[in-house]
Amino acid sequence: MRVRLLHFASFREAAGRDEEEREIADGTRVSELWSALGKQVALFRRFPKMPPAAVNREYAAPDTVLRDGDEVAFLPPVAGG
Amino acid sequence: MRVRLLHFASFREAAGRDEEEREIADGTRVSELWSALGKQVALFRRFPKMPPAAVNREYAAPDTVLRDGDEVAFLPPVAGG
Amino acid sequence: MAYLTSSPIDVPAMLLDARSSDGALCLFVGVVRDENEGRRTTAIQYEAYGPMAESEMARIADGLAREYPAVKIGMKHRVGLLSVGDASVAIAAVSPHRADAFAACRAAIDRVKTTVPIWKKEFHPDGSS
Amino acid sequence: MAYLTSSPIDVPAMLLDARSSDGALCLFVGVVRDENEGRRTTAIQYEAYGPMAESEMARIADGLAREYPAVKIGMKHRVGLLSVGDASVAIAAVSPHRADAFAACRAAIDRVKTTVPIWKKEFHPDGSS
Repeated sequence: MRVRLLHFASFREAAGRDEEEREIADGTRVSELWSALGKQVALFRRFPKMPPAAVNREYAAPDTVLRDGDEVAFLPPVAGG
Repeated sequence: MRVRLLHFASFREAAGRDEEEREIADGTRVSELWSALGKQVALFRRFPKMPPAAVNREYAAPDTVLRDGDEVAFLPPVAGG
Repeated sequence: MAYLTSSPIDVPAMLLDARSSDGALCLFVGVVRDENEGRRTTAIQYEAYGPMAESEMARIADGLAREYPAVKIGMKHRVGLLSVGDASVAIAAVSPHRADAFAACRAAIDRVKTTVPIWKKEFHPDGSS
Repeated sequence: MAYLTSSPIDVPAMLLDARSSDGALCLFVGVVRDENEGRRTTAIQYEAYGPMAESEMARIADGLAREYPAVKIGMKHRVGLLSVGDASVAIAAVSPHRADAFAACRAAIDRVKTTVPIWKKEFHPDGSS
């Protein structure tokens, strides 16, 4: 199955793109997707723990199981205002 | 000696005027002036204790000794804003 | 500075006072409302002991400047006959950071309402006050 | 309601939202300042995860409406490239009384800064960011 992965701010710069489609195994959890990304992008490995994640535009716990077509984003530290 | 006495809001309505000159004895204290006013104006007698007073446009303690030419006001409960 | 005014308070003008180092502005506006303690209000007459009210507001501003040295405060209080929806008081606090902008603005309005010699007289729909 | 805007925030317009029962308005404006953590700033680029930022701000508004039922809240956050002095965020809270206008306004900006997916990139006088 496939998910759509969005990158923002410093994560976008590290990933070198603002979005990508990714093929993942059935039952993949959010935290597992983060670990897989860390194998590709050095910046992501440097995080001592997984940053906040959003699935379909809502905050999602690390153990959330992903579904086909989900929109997923890992969020760099928020600094609005 | 003489002081100038100003009345505001409900105290003005009770006193029936917004200011008056008063002859007082040397050494009169603010609290004594308040007691003297109570003999003339019924509303003032109903206050269980002296309201805040101002002498020359600053808050003044009840035992403040008045001087000739002072501007004195007893202030009804403040309710700005 | 004149803190009292008998003209409408120009509230948007109070937003323009920020310095380039200010990241936070907190504005409080007190507005005449249509009800108080269960009675309808149509208007409020604000009466001040003018010269003392000016000096009390200056004293409040001086005290806040000492307590919140990073904050710049602007204050205006209107006097006269106001209708429902009119601004009676406006306080703007600008600061590099928001915590003391909020704190100074809140302290300012609390003190203004407690110590500045200004009185309200409310008018009701039946003409009483 | 659209909470995000790429145009300048019309802050005075946010003052006009009071109901006749409101006696208090508390407005917070976040402004781009010329310095952060000791470095000069010339501009800030604000980037949002737009649809999620909209829904997070709606969620914050809903939460505040439950916690402060008397308060009516308006919020705007700007995105794009802002200069020093530009308003990046504005929050207006109107209420019959001032205590909950202040509290809801403060809670709103604290939550916006914590949970809404918006990021800043600062630009410095030497062109770095």
